[in-house]
Amino acid sequence: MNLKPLKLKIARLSCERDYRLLFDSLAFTLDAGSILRVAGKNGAGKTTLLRTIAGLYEIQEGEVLVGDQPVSEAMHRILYIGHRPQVTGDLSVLDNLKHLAGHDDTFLKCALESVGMLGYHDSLVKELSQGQGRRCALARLWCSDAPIWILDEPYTALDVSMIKILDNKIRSHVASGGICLFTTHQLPTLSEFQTLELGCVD
Amino acid sequence: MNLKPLKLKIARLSCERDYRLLFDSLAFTLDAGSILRVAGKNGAGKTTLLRTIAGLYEIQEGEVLVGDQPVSEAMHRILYIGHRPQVTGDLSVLDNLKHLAGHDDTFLKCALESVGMLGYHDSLVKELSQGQGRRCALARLWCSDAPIWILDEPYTALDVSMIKILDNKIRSHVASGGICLFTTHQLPTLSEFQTLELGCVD
Amino acid sequence: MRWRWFHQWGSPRWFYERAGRWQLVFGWVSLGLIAVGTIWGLGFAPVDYQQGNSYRIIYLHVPVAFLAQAMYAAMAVSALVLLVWKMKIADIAMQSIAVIGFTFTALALGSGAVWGKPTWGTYWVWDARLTSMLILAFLYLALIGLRASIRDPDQAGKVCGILVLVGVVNLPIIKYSVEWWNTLHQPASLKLTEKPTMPASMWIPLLVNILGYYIVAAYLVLGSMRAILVERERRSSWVKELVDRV
Amino acid sequence: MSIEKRIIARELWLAAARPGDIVKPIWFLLLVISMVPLALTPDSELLAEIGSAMIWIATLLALLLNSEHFFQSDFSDGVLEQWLFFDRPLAWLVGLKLTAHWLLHVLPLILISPVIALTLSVPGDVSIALFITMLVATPALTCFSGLGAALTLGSSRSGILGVLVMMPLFVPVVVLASGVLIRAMDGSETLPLLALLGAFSVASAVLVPIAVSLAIRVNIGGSN
Amino acid sequence: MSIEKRIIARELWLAAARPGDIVKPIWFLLLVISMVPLALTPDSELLAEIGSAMIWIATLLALLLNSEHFFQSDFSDGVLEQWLFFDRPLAWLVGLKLTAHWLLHVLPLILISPVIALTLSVPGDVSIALFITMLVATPALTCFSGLGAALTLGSSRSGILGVLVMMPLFVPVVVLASGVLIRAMDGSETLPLLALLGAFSVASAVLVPIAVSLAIRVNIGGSN
Ligand code: HEM
Ligand SMILES: Nc1ncnc2c1ncn2[C@@H]1O[C@H](COP(=O)(O)OP(=O)(O)OP(=O)(O)O)[C@@H](O)[C@H]1O
Ligand SMILES: Nc1ncnc2c1ncn2[C@@H]1O[C@H](COP(=O)(O)OP(=O)(O)OP(=O)(O)O)[C@@H](O)[C@H]1O
Ligand SMILES: [Mg+2]
Ligand SMILES: [Mg+2]
Repeated sequence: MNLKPLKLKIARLSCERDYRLLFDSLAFTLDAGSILRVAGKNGAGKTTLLRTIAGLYEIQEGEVLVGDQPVSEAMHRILYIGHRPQVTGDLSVLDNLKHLAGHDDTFLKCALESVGMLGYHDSLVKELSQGQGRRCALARLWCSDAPIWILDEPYTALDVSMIKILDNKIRSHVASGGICLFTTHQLPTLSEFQTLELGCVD
Repeated sequence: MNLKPLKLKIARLSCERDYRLLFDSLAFTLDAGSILRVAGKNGAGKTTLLRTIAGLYEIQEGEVLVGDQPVSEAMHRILYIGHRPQVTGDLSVLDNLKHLAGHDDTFLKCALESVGMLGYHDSLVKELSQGQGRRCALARLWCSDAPIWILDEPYTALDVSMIKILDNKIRSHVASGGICLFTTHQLPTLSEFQTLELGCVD
Repeated sequence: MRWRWFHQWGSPRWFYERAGRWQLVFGWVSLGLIAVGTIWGLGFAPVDYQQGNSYRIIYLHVPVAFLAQAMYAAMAVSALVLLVWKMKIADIAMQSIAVIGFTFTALALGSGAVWGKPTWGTYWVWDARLTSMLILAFLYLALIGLRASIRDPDQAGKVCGILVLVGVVNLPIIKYSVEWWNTLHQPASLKLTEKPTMPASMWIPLLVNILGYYIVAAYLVLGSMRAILVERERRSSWVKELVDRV
Repeated sequence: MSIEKRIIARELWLAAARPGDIVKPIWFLLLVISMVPLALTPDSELLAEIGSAMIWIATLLALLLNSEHFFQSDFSDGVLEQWLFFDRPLAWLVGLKLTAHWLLHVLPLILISPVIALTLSVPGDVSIALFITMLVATPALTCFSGLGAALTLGSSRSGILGVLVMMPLFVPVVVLASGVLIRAMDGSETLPLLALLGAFSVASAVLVPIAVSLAIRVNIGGSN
Repeated sequence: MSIEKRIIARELWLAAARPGDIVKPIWFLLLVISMVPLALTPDSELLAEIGSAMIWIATLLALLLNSEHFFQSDFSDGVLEQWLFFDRPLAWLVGLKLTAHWLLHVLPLILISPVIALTLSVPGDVSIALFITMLVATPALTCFSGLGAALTLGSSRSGILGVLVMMPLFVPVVVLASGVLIRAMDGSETLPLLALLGAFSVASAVLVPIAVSLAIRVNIGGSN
C-alpha cells in the first residue's frame, strides 16, 4: 500500500525535567520516507522526546506538526509502541490485536504469521515469554496504516531472526512513504537512517 | 575478595510447558570461574531454565546442586536478576539497595558510582528512565557476595558504556572464583564463555 | 503551550515581593480588627439571657464557619484560572487555600462541637448543616490527600483542579439534599438557621470579627503561597539570590 | 470493526477472562449482609427496619470497591495511552467503557438485591423501591467512581484512594436514595425523588466522561 | 543491617513513601460511618444502639481492603521473589511483614475508634469494650487477610478476591467480637470471650505465616 506523503516538523522543542534541560530548541523536519534514530545514553531523554512527539507528553515549549496540524489533533496518524507492553496480559494475542488494530481474524493471523507467532494466537499474553510478548505488540506494525511510526527500543528482547523481520518491515514502510522514529542502544542493522544524538545539552 | 570455590551441577533437568518439551535431560556442571550463556530463540525456554536453576520454579524432573546441596537449600548463595525490575518504584534508589543488599550508605554509594548512578541515589526508582532503572537493579552485583550469579538479559536497555562496565564486573566476578549464567540476544562482548543452545528439542 | 506564571504581566519574583507587602498590611489590619472584636465580644458584650456566657464562642465559631465556605469558592476560582488560563500561580493558590480552608472547617466543627455540649447536651448530632460541613471537610481532605499522592506538582495541580470544579457543582447539591433529608425525618428541634435576635452590642463585635477573619485568611493564604512559591522555585536564580541576601 | 465495537468487545472479553470481577462484588455484598445479623443482632424487626439501608450501603461499597482499579491495569500496561491514538474523542471512549462497566458489573448487583432483601425480611414494596432506586442511582455513582479512579491514576498504588476522593460527592445520591427508601416504608409518593435521582444520573453520564478524559490525559503526561 | 532490620526498615520507608496507605483506611472508616446516618437515620438513639457494631464492621472492611494488595506490588515488581534468596525462612520474613503491617496500618484504626464511637453517641463503656476487642481481634484478622492475599497472588487482578476467600474464616472472630460488644451493652462479663479471642489471635500469628509462605512459593512458581 502507498501512504499519502506527510511531513513531520519539529520546531523549537524543549523539555526540562527536575530543572535539568533534556533537550533545548530542537528543530528538524522529517520528510516522507525517512528514518530517524534517536540516540543517547541512559537518561538522555530519548523516551521523553519520542513521547512528546507522539503527543503523549505535554509540549513544554515549541511545536510538533504532523502535516499542517499540531500533533494533538493528528494522533491517529501515529503508531506508538513504547517500553510498556501495550498489550493486556489477561487477553489472548488475537483479542489484543483486534482491540488495538481492529481488522478481521484472517488479516490478523497473517500479521501474526509475519512475526512468527501464528501458533500462539489463542494464548494469553501473560503466558508468553518476554520476546514473544514484544512480538505480539509489534504485530501491530503489520496492521496499521498510520504513516508515522514511533518505536521506543523496538529491538528489546527480540531474537536475531525477529530483528531481521522488523528491519525489513521498517524498510518497506518508509519505502511506501512512511516515516519512522526509533531508539535503540544496539547498533541497528538497518542501513540508511539519520541519527539524532541527545544528551549534549548540559 | 575471593569466594569459596563452588560447583553448580545440573543433572537430568527437564521441563515441559503446555505439553511442549522446553528442555530434556539437560546435564552440565559449572566449575568456579566459568561463564555460561544460555542462548535460543524467543520462547525457547531460557528464562524458564534460569529460574529453575535459581530455585524459583519447581523442578519438574532432575536435580540442581549448589555445591552438595539441592538448590532449594542454597538459594542464599545465588544472586538472581530477572526480567522484572526487582526494585520498588516508590522507594529511592538507595533504600532499594539497602533492602536487597543491606550494606551501609557509603558502601552502597560506591556501588552506585560504579554503575554511574551516584547523583540519583535519592531519586525514586519510578522517576528514572528505563536504563537507569536497570542500572539500579544491577548495582546489586557490586554489593553481593553470592558466588553464583544468574542474570536474565542483563544488557536490556543499557547503553554502550554500561554494557562495558557490566562485562568487566562479570569478568572480575568469575576471576575471583564465581560462576555466572546469563542470557542475551545481543552478541555478548564478553570474551570467554560457554554457550548452551536451547530450543533444539522438538 | 508553556504553563505560565502569570497571564502577561509579572513574574514569580514580582508576585513574591508584591504579596509580601500586602501580607504585611493584611497582618496588621486583621490583628487590629480581631483584637477589637474579640475583646469587645468576650469582655464587654452583654450576657445572653438563655445561654449565659457560653454563647461567646460565637465570636470564633461564626467567622470560621463563614470562611470555611468562602475558601472553597476562592479555591474554585483558582481552579478555573488554572485550567483555563494555565497560570501556575493559581495552582499555588489552590494548594494554599485547601490547607487553610480545611483548618477553618476543622475549627468550625471543633468550636461548634464545644458549643454543642452546653447548649444541646451533646458534641455531635447529624443535623443538616453540621453534616454538610463535615462533607466539606472531607472534600478539603480529599484534595489535600490527592495532591500529596502525586509527586509532580504540575500534574497534581491539574488533577486537583478537576476535582475542585466537580466539587463546585456538587457542593450546593450536597447542601440542598442534606437539608432536605434532615427536615424530612428529623423534628426541627435544633435550628441554626434562625438568627438569634441579638442586640447591637452583640452583633457589631461579631461583624468586626468576621471582617478580621476574612483579612486574616487573606494574610495566611498569601503567606503560604509565598512559602510554596519559594519551595517550588528553589532552584531558580531569583530564589538563590534571595537566599544569598538573607 | 468500528472503534466503538472494539472498545465494547474488549470489555466483554475481559469480563470473560476475569469472571472474578463480576462475582467479587456480589460475593462481597452477600458477606457484608451476612455480617450484619452476626455482628449486630438477629432480631428480625430491627433488621427489617434497617435492612434496606444496609443493602444500599453494602451495594454502594461493593460498587465502589469494584471500580477502584477501573483504569489502573490498562494504564500500567500502556493500553490506555493507545486510546489517545484512536480516531475518536477520549471522552466518548471513556463513556463507552463506563457504560459497559455498568452493564457488566453493576447490573448483576442490582438484580440480586431483591433476593438479599428477602433474607433480611424487608417488606416487598420497600424492596421493589430499593431495586428501582439502585437502577436509577447507580449510573451516577459509577461515573463518579470512574472519575475517582482516573484522578488517582498517577499516584502510587492509588487503590481505594480514588473511591475515597469521590465519596463526598456521593452524598447527594445517598441522601436522595435513602429518602426514596424512607418514603417507600411510609408508603408515600416516591416518584419526584426518583425523577431527581434520574436527572442526576443523566447529567453525570453526560458530563463526567469529559472530566475523566481530562484526568486521564493529565495523568498520562499532559498534552492538554 | 540484619535481614530482619532491612525488612522492617523497608516497611517504614514504604509507609513514609505512601502515606496514603495509612490514611486511607482511617478515611474509609470515617466516610462509611458518616454514610450510616445519611443512608439510615440521624436518630441518635437508634445510632447508639447499632453504633458499635457498625464501627466494628466498618473497621473490619477498612482493614481488609487495606490488606488486599498486601503482596501484590512486591510480587509483580519481583521484590518478593528476592526474599527467597535471603538467608532466612520465608515464614519468618512474612511474619515480620505482617507485624509491621499491623503496627503501621491497623493500630491507627483502632486508636481512632473511640472518637468515632463518640459521634455515633455510643456509651462510654461500650466504646472501651470496642477498643479492647479490636486490639485483641485484629491480629487474627490481619493474618487471615494476608493469607488471602498470598493465596490469590497468581490469579489475574486478584484485588479483593483474596479478602473474599478469607472472609468465611473471619466469621468466628466476628461472632466472638460481637458477643463481647453485646455483653458490654448488657453490662455482663466480657473477659472469657476476650480471652478466647486473644488465644485465637496468638494461634494465628504463629501458624498463619507458615501457610502464607507456602502460598507465596507456590505462586512464584513452585519449588515448594
Ligand atoms: C459541630 C457543630 C457545628 C457546626 C459544624 C456548625 C456549623 C455552622 C456553620 C457552617 C455556620 C455558618 C452558616 C452560614 O454560612 O450561614 C454556622 C453558623 C452559626 N452557628 Fe453553628 N455549627 C455547629 C454548632 C453550633 C452550635 C452548638 C450553635 C449554638 C447553639 C451554633 C450556632 C450558630 C450560630 C448562631 C450561627 C450564626 C447564624 C447564621 O449565620 O446562620 N452552631 N454554624
Ligand atoms: N506462565 C506461563 N504459563 C504458561 N506458559 C509459559 C509461561 N511462561 C512461559 N511460558 C511458555 O514457556 C516457553 C518458554 O518461555 P521462556 O520465558 O522461558 O522463554 P525465553 O527463552 O526466555 O524467551 P525470550 O527470549 O522471549 O525471553 C514459552 O513458549 C512460553 O510460551
Ligand atoms: N516520571 C518522571 N518523573 C521525573 N523525571 C523523570 C520521569 N521520567 C523520566 N525522568 C527523567 O528524565 C530523564 C530522561 O528520561 P528518559 O526516559 O527520556 O531517558 P531515555 O533517554 O529514554 O533513557 P533510557 O535509555 O534509559 O531509556 C531521566 O533523567 C529521568 O530521570
Ligand atoms: Mg527510554
Ligand atoms: Mg526470557
